[in-house]
Amino acid sequence: MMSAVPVYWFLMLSAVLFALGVAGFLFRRNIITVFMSIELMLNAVNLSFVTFSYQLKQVNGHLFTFFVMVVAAAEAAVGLAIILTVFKNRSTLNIDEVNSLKN
Amino acid sequence: MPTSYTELYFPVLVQALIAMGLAGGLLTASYILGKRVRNRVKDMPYESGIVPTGDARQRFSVKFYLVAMLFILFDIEAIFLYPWVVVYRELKMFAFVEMLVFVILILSGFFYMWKKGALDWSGTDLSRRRR
Amino acid sequence: MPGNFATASDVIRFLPEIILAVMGTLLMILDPLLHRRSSNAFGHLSILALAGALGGAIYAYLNGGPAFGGMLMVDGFATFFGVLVIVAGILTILPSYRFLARQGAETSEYHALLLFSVAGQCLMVAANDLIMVFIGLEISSISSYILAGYLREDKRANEASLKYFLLGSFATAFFLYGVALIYGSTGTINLAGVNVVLSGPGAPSLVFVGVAAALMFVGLGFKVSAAPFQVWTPDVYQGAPTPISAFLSAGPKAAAFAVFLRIFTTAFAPIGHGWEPLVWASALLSMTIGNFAALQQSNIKRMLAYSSIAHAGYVLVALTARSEVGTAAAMFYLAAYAFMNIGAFAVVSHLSGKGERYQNIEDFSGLAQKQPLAAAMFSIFLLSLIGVPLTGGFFGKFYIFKAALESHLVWLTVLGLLNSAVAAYYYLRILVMMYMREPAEATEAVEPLSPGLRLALIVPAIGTLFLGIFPNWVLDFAGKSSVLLK
Amino acid sequence: MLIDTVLFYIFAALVLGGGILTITRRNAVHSAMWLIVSLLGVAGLYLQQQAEFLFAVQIVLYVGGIMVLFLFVIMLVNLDQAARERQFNRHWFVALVAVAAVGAEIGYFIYRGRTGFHIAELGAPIAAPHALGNTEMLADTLFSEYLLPFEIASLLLLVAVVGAVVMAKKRIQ
Amino acid sequence: MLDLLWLIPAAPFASAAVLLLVGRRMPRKVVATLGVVSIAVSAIVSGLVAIAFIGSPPPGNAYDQHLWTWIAVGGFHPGIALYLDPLSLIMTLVVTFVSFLIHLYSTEFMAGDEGYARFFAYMNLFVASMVMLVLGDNLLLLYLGWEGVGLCSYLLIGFWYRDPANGRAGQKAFIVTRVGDTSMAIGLFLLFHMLGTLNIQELMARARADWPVGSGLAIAAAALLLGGAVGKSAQLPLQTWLPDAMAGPTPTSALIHAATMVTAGVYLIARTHVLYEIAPAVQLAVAIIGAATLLLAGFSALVQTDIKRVLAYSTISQIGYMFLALGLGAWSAAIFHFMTHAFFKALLFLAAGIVIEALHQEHNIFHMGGLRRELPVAFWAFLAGGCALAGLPLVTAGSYSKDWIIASASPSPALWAAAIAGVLLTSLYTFRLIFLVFFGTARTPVSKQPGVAEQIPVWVLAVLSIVGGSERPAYRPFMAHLFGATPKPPEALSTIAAAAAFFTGLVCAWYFLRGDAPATNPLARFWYAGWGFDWLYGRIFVRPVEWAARVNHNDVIDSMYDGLATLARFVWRGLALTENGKLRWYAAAIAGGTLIFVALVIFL
Repeated sequence: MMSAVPVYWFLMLSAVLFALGVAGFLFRRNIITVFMSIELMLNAVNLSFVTFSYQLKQVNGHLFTFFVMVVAAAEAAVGLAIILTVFKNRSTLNIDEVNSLKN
Repeated sequence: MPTSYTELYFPVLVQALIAMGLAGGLLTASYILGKRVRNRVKDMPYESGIVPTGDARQRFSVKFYLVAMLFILFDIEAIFLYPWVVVYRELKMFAFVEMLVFVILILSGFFYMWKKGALDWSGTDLSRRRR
Repeated sequence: MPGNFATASDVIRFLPEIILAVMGTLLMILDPLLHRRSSNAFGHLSILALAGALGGAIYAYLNGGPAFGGMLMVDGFATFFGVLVIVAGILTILPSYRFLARQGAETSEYHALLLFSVAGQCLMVAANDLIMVFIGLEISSISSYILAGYLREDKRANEASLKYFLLGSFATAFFLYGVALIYGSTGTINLAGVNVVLSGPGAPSLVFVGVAAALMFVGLGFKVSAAPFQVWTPDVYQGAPTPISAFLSAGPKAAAFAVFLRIFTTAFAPIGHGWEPLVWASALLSMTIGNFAALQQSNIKRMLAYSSIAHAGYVLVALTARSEVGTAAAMFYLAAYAFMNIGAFAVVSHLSGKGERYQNIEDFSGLAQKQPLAAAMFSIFLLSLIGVPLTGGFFGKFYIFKAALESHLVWLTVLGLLNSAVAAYYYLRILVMMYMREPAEATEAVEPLSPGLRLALIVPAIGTLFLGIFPNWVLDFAGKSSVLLK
Repeated sequence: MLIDTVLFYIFAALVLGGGILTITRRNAVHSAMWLIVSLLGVAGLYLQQQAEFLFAVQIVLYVGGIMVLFLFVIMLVNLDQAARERQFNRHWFVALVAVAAVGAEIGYFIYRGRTGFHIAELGAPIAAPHALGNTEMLADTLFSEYLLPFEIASLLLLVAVVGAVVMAKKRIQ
Repeated sequence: MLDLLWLIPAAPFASAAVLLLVGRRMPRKVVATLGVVSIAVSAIVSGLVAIAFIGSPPPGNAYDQHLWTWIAVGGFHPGIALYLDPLSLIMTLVVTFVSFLIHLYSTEFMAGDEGYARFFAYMNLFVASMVMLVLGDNLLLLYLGWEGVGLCSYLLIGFWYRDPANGRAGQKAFIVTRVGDTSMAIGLFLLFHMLGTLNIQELMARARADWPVGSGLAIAAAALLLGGAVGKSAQLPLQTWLPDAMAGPTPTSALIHAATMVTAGVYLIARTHVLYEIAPAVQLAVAIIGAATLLLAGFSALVQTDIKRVLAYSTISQIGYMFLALGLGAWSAAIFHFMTHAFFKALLFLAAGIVIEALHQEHNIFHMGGLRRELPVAFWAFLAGGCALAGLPLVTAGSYSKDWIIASASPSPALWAAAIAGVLLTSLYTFRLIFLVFFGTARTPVSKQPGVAEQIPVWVLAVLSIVGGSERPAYRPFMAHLFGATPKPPEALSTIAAAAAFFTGLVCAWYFLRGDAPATNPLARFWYAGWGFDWLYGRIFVRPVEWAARVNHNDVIDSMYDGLATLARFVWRGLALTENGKLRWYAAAIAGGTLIFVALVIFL
């Protein structure tokens, strides 16, 4: 019943996806896309959880993933609202133009 | 009887693949076959043939957003209901109370949004009316 | 079987959170139903809720123990921090009355979110399972994101909120990755379970758990603004409404530190030598960056933000000690810090004026002449932040460095002492402004102290002095609780 | 067995391809679309690892909920302007190097620690028949052990609702 | 009677608290009364305590008053407790008594100042902290007092804040002493860590028992404490703040920067003398620092033009004597010199205050002159104080205490010579000052004569400066018990040499340093013409003096602190760059930090 695919392939995939998310966060300009990169990272984490859970023959990992998703939904709702407000006030979504707070 | 998950869900997969393949194929076909014209007019939003006036931002309404928010709220509730249904027979009263608490909280959120005018499409939201 | 998961004692141990959640929901629902004239009522209600939660927390402590199948652990440690975050909540509300009125903002949601945030923090500090840590953390954080941007017409507040939110989610993702690795290598996310696996035979390799610990450090380090994850702090503290900056520097920070201490000194205790260098480096970096960056800072909120980074560094020194004394020292320090910092921010909020115009250190010129009480209270907070004896800040530092020395962290202690020497300089600059300058525009325009603000200044001042003169009681409790932690 | 491997490759390709395109497309709508592709790939991997409940949640909540929210917002803000903006920062190269380093590091670490995952005997094995799937077990655990997180999740949603309303509604003067 | 001990710090502290909070709304009379009476209570109580203590010495010749236990955690329970022994008794007596006189003086001196209440509040707070420093029985209280006096000093230097230079001087004082304070704090922590107690007496006992002579720990602890003492007492190389500190009001200079606070370092070393006895290397360093400082500051005092700066350098130089005595193990001599110095230096400052006040805030001694007849009070006070400072043999207190130190130095010829040279220098700059200010022709008209409140303290201090030395016979056995070793009796050679140096200085000052044109004076012309002495004098004496003075005056060490400040600013600028407001950079910092952390774990 064990999958023929070695576990660490899943983990590697998850790691790469996480790195992609980090990359997106670091060099995208549009705030919305930056936020999407966070979703990529969360999915990478979820993938790891599910893999581990499968490996450990438990459902705890699944439940954690589930809650991560619920939290992600809440975070998205709030985050996008914040992004909307920023856009309303500044008429831009360029992340580099949101820098009035600095030394 | 299928012996593995893969076999169990293989039909689903096939269907999904066919659907995706079809959609992708059609899009690709139109992309390849269709004529591509890129100019201002083409990039303009389509408003029933009327030339758009003003900036898109002026049509900005957050009500869309609030409705989407409500959708998420009930989406999650529905998702929680699914496993609940599975165990309801076992747990009976206990599960009922659990879900009751959950639903009451969710509904108070709904009530709040409703009173805040998220569902009011008459042009003025509650807060304005009250003034 | 169901009975095992929600017994009466579970509910009792969960009392403070229930009170906060119910009252928060109530505030939320009441908002559209009540008139705007009653805006102060929301404040009163939420203070009532917090007071109730305080009582609930104590009642829960008297009936302490694990709750909800080991999800929560109501022990002295949890109660200490629970009380701390609840008090921080009350102290945040006191200056908020005037602040919100001055900025013309609604009050109900503000208070509801504040209550939710405190509830989240209460969950965090009692959490005994990583999933509770995570959910508590998120409740607290999401409310904080909103609160930071609560004045949504204000561009600065928007920006603060956006930065806090994006970077916070970014850091949380790292934290989650760490949790995933812990789960993968130990097969459990229960803190006690992790400890058992890590100290038992056949424990996973140190590299593996170490990386997980490092990743979780990122998430928690972000929340407590420890270097190098502190970058957001000055911007957010500057842009957020001042009472919220105060809150951020006390409540979420203390709660995150509570989680930090619980995870690292219980679950990760067996691999202490693995994470110690990280905490060591982070402590040193935080202290140095915080203090040196604050040196020439002219915006007082930014300055306090840098100082908050530096203070996180001191607490990390206590964590580096990896001893019960260190934990107790960190607990005491955070309590003292909550008082003095909220008090300091309350003064800033009092002076800032409409639209938070006055945020410069120069704006404090001659405050002593215009409002001796405010100036005197601010002086107490500043002296405590410096660590002058007879204030809570002094004992906090003293205990931390004592603990560090007992764990033979001589270099860290010496560098920490050097750092606190540097720090005195920038705090005293404000003192000089208040007592040695003529009143300026801001101080001339300052409004009389409202009763709420008076309370918001006097209570933390009494707290600060109490901790400095009679530290015994709190230290005793912290000492005992740090043992219970095991 | 072979089919598993093949499927893994397909899903992995979806995940990675979608991911890469998400962070490289200029247009935010395209990015969102590719993100959906990536999420679907992840959902497929869930299924492959016997997490059919999560598979459903991924599709209903993530793709059907969160991504819809994203698309709504993208539509609400000025799309033209967003699309016209240069999407990459001048420092992308530095970022890329950093990211490559992170990836390399994590990859190296997982490679090194891959044996660490085999201490799996701690948990109770999933004994449920295949046909039933593990949803029942999951539900059991959710409504017993994870009762508290479940209830607290509703609080989290409340926070989100209040937060979204506070941020998005018009200002009352 | 000894039970009243707690009242000595409590009275001024309470008064300070009241003045700080509501002083602004009080009439000046009330402020002055409160300020002075609280100190008077302290002084009277310390007098009573002294009588009780000497009359019937408590067992062990020390009295411990435990007020309450501060903390009690894990076998560690420092209390708020006061410790009275001969050393702290003398310090307390001198501090409270001199403070009382200076407070009295201030009621008139500060009369026209708008910050009247503030001034008294700070001064009272200072006295409370200083007494706490002296009486505290554990390191925590000592540190509390130490920080407290530093803070008050800082506040008082910048008291006249309208002039930004004053604020800068205050900050400089603060920063420079902070360097020393940090070293001390580390030292205190080291002591506490190694010996496991905070009680000073226990610490000393354990140090003596646990650490062999010359052990590394003892050396480290003693050296770190020395750092603190050097900072507070303005010794080489941390002396630069004191002359600038003269920006504060003159009573402040008299009390804090001459009589009391700056001698806290001396107290610290005397209090922990056990440590120095088991770390002979550091003790020698103390002596060398003292000798070097007394010479360097003496040279500097010679060329100053500001009357208060002359006195400031003189203070540094005199504290150098005390350090020399400490370094030689003549603990009693150091404390004795502290006492006499407190009298005559306070006197000199108060008299200088009268002069400055009379001449419309004129500080430049070259704009003064001929005040002998115009301001007789100031003149006689200055004469008494100056003679005591320079050490007029057999008559003044200063000569007794200084002779004692010089006699203690006799085993070491170099230090002895330095001490004698110091006497010569002291005599030179003191009489140069007196001659320039009180003799010659008047250059600025006198506008105000001192009132009663200013005169009384001056007369009292003048009498004490003259007769204060006669207490020595009683004083010596009193202190000898405390420090164990009996000091050397005065030797004829030292006394004669010191006397010779004193008169040489007096004469030289009269002939060479009286005006800006020494050639007009017949004897000098004669020397110049006939023996070329002037040339010789110029070669051997003036040039090196000028060089030393210039080097020191151009602030070699000062620029080091500027360098520190620049470095801090540089670091700040670097850090400011990282907070550029760009979210991307913040995220990069977080990601980079993660990268490094993970790498640390993997590869470490």
